[in-house]
Amino acid sequence: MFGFVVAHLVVAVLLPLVARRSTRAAFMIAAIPPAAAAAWLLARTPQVLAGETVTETVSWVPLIGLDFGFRLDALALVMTILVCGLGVLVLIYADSYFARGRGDARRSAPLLLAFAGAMLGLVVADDLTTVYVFWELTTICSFLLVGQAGISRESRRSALQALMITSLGGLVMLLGFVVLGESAGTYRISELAAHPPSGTAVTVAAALILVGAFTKSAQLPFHNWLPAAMVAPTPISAYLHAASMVKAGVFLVARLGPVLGALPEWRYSTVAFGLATMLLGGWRALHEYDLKKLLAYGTVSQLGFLMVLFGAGTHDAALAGAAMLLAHGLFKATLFLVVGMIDHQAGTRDLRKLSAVGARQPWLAAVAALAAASMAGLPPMLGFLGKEAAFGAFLYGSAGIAVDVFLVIGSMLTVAYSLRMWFGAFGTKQGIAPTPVNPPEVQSLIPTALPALGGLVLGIAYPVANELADSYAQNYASIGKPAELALWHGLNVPLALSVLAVAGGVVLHRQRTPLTAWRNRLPTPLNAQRAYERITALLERVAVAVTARLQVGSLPTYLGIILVTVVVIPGSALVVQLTVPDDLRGYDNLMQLPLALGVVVAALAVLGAHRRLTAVLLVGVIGYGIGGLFIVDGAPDLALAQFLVETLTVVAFVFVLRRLPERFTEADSSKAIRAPKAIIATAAGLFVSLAAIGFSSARQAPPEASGYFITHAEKGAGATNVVNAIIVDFRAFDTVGEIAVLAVAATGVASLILASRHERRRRTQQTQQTPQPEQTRQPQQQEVRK
Amino acid sequence: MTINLTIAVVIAVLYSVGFYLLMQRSLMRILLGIVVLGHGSNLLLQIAGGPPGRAPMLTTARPEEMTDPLPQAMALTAIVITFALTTFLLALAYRSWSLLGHDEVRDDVEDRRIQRLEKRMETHEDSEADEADRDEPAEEAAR
Amino acid sequence: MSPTTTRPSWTSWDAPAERWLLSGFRREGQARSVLLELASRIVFPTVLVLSLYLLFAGHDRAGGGFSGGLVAGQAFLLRHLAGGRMDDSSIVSMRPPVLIGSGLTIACASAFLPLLFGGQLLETTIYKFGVPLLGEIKFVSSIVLDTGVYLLIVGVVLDLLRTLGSGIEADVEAAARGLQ
Amino acid sequence: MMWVFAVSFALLAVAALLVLVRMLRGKTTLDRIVAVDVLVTLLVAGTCVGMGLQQDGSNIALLAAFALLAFIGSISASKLVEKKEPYR
Amino acid sequence: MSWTDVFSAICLIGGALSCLFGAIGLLTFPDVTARLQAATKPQTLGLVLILIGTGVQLDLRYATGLLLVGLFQMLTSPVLSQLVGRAAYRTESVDRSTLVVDELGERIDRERDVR
Amino acid sequence: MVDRRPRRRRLLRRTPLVLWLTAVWVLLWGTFDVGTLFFGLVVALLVSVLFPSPMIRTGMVLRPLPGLRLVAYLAWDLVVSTLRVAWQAVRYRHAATAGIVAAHLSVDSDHLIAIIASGVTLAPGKFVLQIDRATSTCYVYALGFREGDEESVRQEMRLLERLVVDAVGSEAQRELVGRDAG
Amino acid sequence: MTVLVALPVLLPLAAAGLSLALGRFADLQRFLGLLVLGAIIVDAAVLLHVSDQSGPIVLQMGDWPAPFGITLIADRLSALLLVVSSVVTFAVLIYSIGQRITDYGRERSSTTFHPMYLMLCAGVSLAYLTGDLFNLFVAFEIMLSSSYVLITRRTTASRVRAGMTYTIVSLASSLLFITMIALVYASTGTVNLADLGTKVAELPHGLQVALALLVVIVFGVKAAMVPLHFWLPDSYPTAPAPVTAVFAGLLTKVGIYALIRTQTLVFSHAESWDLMLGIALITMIVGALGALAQNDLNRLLSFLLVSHIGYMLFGLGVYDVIGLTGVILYVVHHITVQATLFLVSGLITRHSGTVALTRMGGMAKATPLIAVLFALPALSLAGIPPFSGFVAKLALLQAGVGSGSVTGYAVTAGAVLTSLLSLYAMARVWTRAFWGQVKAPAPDPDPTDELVVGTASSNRPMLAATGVLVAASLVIALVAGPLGEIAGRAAGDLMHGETYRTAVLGGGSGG
Ligand code: NA
Ligand code: NA
Repeated sequence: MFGFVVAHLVVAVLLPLVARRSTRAAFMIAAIPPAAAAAWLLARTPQVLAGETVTETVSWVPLIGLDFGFRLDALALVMTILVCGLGVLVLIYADSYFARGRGDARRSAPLLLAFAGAMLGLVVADDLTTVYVFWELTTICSFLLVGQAGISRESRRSALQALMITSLGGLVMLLGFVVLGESAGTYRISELAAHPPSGTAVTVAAALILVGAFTKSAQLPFHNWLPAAMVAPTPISAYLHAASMVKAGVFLVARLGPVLGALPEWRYSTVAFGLATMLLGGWRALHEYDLKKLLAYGTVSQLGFLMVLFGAGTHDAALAGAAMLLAHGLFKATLFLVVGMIDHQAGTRDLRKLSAVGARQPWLAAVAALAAASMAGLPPMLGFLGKEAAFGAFLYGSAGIAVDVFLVIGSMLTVAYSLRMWFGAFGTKQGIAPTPVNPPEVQSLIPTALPALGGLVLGIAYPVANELADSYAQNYASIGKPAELALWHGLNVPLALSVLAVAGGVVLHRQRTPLTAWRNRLPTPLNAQRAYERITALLERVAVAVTARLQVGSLPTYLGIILVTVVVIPGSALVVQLTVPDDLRGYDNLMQLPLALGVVVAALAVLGAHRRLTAVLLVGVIGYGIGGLFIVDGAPDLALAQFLVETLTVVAFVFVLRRLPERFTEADSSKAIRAPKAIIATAAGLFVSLAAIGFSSARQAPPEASGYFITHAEKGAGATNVVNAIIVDFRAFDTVGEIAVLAVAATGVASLILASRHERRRRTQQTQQTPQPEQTRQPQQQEVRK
Repeated sequence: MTINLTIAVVIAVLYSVGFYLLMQRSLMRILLGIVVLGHGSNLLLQIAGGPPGRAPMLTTARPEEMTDPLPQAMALTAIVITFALTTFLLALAYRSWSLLGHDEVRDDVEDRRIQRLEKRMETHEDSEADEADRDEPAEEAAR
Repeated sequence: MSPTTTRPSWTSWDAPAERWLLSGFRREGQARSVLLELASRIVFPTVLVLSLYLLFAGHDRAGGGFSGGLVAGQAFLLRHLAGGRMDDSSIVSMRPPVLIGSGLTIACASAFLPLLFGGQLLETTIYKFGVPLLGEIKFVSSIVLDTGVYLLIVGVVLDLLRTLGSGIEADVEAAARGLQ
Repeated sequence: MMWVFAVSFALLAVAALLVLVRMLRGKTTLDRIVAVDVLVTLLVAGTCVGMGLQQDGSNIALLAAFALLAFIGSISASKLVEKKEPYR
Repeated sequence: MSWTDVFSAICLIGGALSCLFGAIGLLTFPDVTARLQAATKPQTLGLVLILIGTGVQLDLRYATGLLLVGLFQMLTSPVLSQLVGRAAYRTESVDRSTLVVDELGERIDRERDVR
Repeated sequence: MVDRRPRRRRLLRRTPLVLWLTAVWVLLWGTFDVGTLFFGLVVALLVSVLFPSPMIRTGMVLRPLPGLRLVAYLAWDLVVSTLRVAWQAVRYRHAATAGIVAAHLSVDSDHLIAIIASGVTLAPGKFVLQIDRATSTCYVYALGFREGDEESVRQEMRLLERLVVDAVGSEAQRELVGRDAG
Repeated sequence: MTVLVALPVLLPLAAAGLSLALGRFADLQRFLGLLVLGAIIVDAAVLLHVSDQSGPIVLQMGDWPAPFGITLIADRLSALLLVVSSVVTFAVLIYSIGQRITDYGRERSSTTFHPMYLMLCAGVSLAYLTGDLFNLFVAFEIMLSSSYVLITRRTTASRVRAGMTYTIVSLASSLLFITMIALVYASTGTVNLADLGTKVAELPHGLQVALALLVVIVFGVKAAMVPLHFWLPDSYPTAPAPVTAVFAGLLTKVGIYALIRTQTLVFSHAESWDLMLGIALITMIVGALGALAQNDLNRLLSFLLVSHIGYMLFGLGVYDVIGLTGVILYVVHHITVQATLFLVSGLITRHSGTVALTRMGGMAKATPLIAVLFALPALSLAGIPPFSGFVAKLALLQAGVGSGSVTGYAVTAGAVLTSLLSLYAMARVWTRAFWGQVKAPAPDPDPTDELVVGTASSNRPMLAATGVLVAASLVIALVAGPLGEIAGRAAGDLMHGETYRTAVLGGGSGG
């Protein structure tokens, strides 16, 4: 399985090379890997149905449990049919949909293939980290596919919205995975399912994971990215936003149902959010005029439905879920592709502008009708099987009844928008001129028709569908006798509910005009799109506000903050520890006193100096004073260096002062900021001083290193001056580094100072190169002189 | 091995003065602050070896009366490095002066721009949605 | 006295009549001083000798390549103060970057040198040999490192003179000419 | 002999502090330059006395270097003053 | 105390006193040029005396170096005096009220009038 | 007066410098043996060859006895002047007066003028504020100057000039100074 | 054998010296630089292999035993970082040569760039390899001083301020570093890191804490941890792309490295470290928010850099094997990716003539190669799988979840949020610069700044160098397994300082 996934990705990476020459070839080549994968996986169907599983593990970073674990089971198989099968069809369709050789086509072929690969990896994944890896890959692919060239602002915005919402979910889900994996000690889903973990951590993990599932599957309140993403080219919508990617969330819930389904929190939230989403999506779909938007809200609704089924955690619901999952993929793909063809030919997707398309394109209308029937849950479609099983799955307990009530209402909405969609697209409307359309190409019609036919075939051959769905549903315990998928169970409550749903849907469709009027009068308190925009705007504002307040751009402030940090953090730790050491002396050598006094006075005087040179000279006095202290301390080498360096420093300053103003510029002498600066500086200075006392009093013995240096200097280093021995031998490496710094600094000084010389030279060269009027005249003058 | 009070005071003053100068706008003052801090830290480094004694020269002093040579060697290195960097900063001050006509460290332009943006956002709270997508020229006009 | 009328300013009266230093004739008279030029003529080589003393005496007394180099640098500084721009003079034909670079290279090479004799990086070897008349001579291999340091420091100071010294002077002159 | 060194040190220290006062009071930059020069000379003298005290003269080169340094630093500073300030 | 000690003591204390007087002069004289007299020169004498005083105390081999220090000081201090004094005069830092006679100024004024 | 004699002669002319540098080396080491002397010579030669100064024929001749007399004079002047200035500092303080006197010198060579100016400047109380090299005039600043002291300052300068020329001047210069004095 | 440890330092130093001396021969300078940096890659790889197989390689300089002489030591951590860093420096050198900032157009004198660059490399290598606190200071100074020169080289009026901010803050922190060393020596009498491990433990507890915190601040400034980071976004963005790339890639990481090294070897923490975790959280969030507020691409990247420093502090704060493993992986990943992004930014700037995102557009179409070169590291930075950033992030998240402390959880959540914000920032760069219509180039403040835009007519070497680094980051992801093993072992070494200590103090010059 990993091989197929990699094959997808590798081919996708190389595909741009082909796409540059021929996009048709690119799409055809792109269809090969999913076709091969589908063939291989379908060949494993008997095995899978027999309860065997095909597993595969590719180790990536074992240390952190990051492996590619794959497992082909019934659920994976169902999803594979959708992902690979529809993938092939969409790729074939896309070739005829996109203008050949154009940018969108060149981009889409590799991206669609990469997406298919990621999706394939996701559905066969048996490892939480693997799930996440492919999950995010699909997010990125969808971002690029939705945005395309990002020419329109809307496309950029929608792509960004899809990216942000699904990545938010993905990341939260990752956190959930990590919590789950860390608390269970494994990331392998099959192992987790075999021994479901429990505890608070697991509950937290479940909640986090659900956020991921909800965002990806466009559940309330994260649903809005999905309709917005309809700016994408239709084949992409068909594949990503109907058949495969949006299923990922539902799939995840289905996949982790055996692991986390025992948690009531898991069940309640999936069912509650699912129902809400189902109703909201259906309701919104009833009021859309854009066919794609309509389908998109329909998808939202169906995803809610699926969420309910997979989240419920019972055998019957899971059975219905698996059937509906397959059914939805098949009919929604068809419907999107149909809309794509209409859009392509009619140039509009607005159902108010379309008229008599069905009359001109009967085949297309028929295919669409087939798919819409499945969507509405009419027999003998697969959709009917699923929906009926769903009604049956909740027929116990008061909570179940309540769920069923909502499901029926949701189904009514589904039927209603199915009708609206079909009549909107193909019906003949009064007062509207027939839309000019041509008969569809075969290359696009076949991929469009196949899924719808698939829905029909599976509906009729319901034992096959049952076997597929049941082998997944067996993961759950069933209440009472496990249900089966069948076209006819006899006259029972589910059948009645189905009839009720259809009837209600028809009524809703007929009453659409008053309904719309009523809806327009309703207040719209909750608008997810508005919320998203508000949140991003808030994010911007917070970002700007925080940054504007923190990043003030003022160097003194930055340094002040650093000093405050020094005082506050280590300073407080030090102050706690501080005691007056017993051996604290006033001075060690009387000569220290005048020198110290001189240094202190000069240092304080620097603060008050107005002339630059005065300040420099005072600093020089400090330096010489320090040199004196070095002599007193018995460090002649140091004193010598200090004196030499000090003189050179003064001279260097003087060199530069030749061009600077004599006095300091007093731009920042505002008294208000002087005091805090003084306080900070004093506190920091005191910190260092106290630290010096505290730290030096902590040492009791002279260091062994120095004793070693003293004993080894003459014999080992050939020097009686121990300091020199250290400098050129014991720690000669420091010296090498130190001269490197000197070399760097000198080079830097040269680079800075000579820059103006270079500039001057360049400027004069430029003036010489540009022919001056006088210069051009000169030769003539010379001639005259001759 | 505690350092004595006199030196502690010197260090406190040098560091305080250095830090204070460091927080100024005039590059020359900052530079002097760095030099003063350098003096303070070099003194601290040297004094970290212990109380005064004879120079660590085997020809003229007995080992037990010698000062610790290692901090001296390190302080020497530090002196050189501080010197090197001081001259560099000096050159930078000069370059700044010759490019800008002053030797002050002024505030960052881009940071100022964001502060202006923040002010504008505060005053137009209603138009959040528009500002969410800032790639519009309103901001460029402000530049 | 007639010559006064031809002279621009009394401040340049101090210029010596002879060329005591190699450089210095380019510089304006007002910065010159007979006393300084003559003094630096003597002090300059003396300080160089002092610097070499410090280099060689560093092993046993205060000094070393670093101090030596700095003192030598001060010698050149004196020349600069007395005589003006260094890059107009021919006393040192070496360019400071070359000097710095070779100093650094020598220092690094001295680190590798002991490897050739089976030692460790930066290991010091002490050679003692007797020379007739001169007595016993001690050669400590770390002097090579010290020499590298010395050269580098001299180069650095020369570079500072070239840049902070003459470079800025050139800028001042250019500014006076209105070029900057 | 100890007291001789002590007295010398004391005198030099007092002298240095007086010079420091001049350093602070100015009033011209040249005054300060002179003051710095004198301070260094006093430091050299003090070091010299210290050498006598310790009977260790191995580092006279130090003094030689100091004597030169004060000179060079002061010269460069005074040259700056000469250039900077207005001519008569 | 041996005779050398006495000699050394005289030199040391004399030198230190000389330095102190110089410092007093530096503090009290009215203008730069006058202070210069007090500042740099007594220091020279003081330093030389101290060098001698110390030199007597030390080994001969060390004492020789002190000679060098003295020479350096004598060589450089006049140069510095001249430069600083010159700078003082050029920058009008000389307090004119202290000058009884200024032949240099007179000549400069004369030549300026000629021009 | 730039020296244009052959190389060997020029090397010869460097001898005083080389000797001085060797002496410095030896004094610094403080060890008076052949080795030090040898290396001192090597160093001195190295320095004077690597960093040559222009050769200028000064015609300087060192005469030991007058030389000593000059040194003695300078030393004496140093001590006396120091005391005098100390007195001024204590007695007159801010009221101290001064004068700037032009002293014309007979000699017309950079080095002699420099030596004379240095000699005057070495001692406290007086220094050469400005040299007019073209006319060999030193403008001497004298502290503690009273009305009418001009001539004594000039006289002192002449005395120093004669001492210097006697000590190191060429015969021609001695004659010149003698004639001017006479 | 042990000589190999010193080569990454001494070779570039010597080469820098030669390069300075050879200032007039630009070709020789170039050749020398490439040769030496190439050699270091090989050397570093050998060091990594050997140290991983048979323990740390210790070189006692001058054959003086530790703690007396200076010890250079290549253990797993330092060797690993050395490998990554040397690859980055090599690639960036190619880029620089390609951009021709090395010789600044047609000017003959080109003495500065190559020597400074080599010095920088030497400093970085030394910082990784040294086992001595003071020598670490020297390493920092070599590295920083050359960075000062590089950032201010040929500086223009608009860029000089940035150079000042950078230089002054770095100098201030260097002075704090020296102060810290003085305090360390005053209290322990040693500067050998291995030796310090035992000596510091003998200090009173309060002093230990104060010292540890001071060390955090000293290295924190270099590593740009909030609130010590402000200088970074104000200064890095103005340098030429390759310079910023090396700074962003390496210099901050050296700070992190020093932080890790000292906090593990010298100080002992028994458990996860709440203060550090808190700093990590703030760093991540403040940096990410800063990035969102920017319109200047380089500044945006700089803020992201700050933000992601938070990740590394996070792992250090968790302070267990998995956390440190995460840090090491993150550092390795981030060095490569952050440098790459700045290089790409250079390409973008060169192409669009501006750094303002609002003035860019349509580059995905115009320059698809640059788009790809941007997208991959951008995704990696945002921690999107299967790129290198994800692996490192996952390890950190695991560490955070496993930390068992509330602070740990909070930081873990913050890390997730930061990841999202980083992705948002990157996506915005993408939507603004690469999508949309090509915009007419507006006059930039300093269009003549050749140093930023470059002067070369062909950018093929620049693309190639960037490509090499992108490939390197992919390789990191690909070999994340073995890399993770090494990092895990390195983290184990860090947690149990004995390996290091015996190698330095006990083993003499063995290895
Ligand atoms: Na030394
Ligand atoms: Na530890």
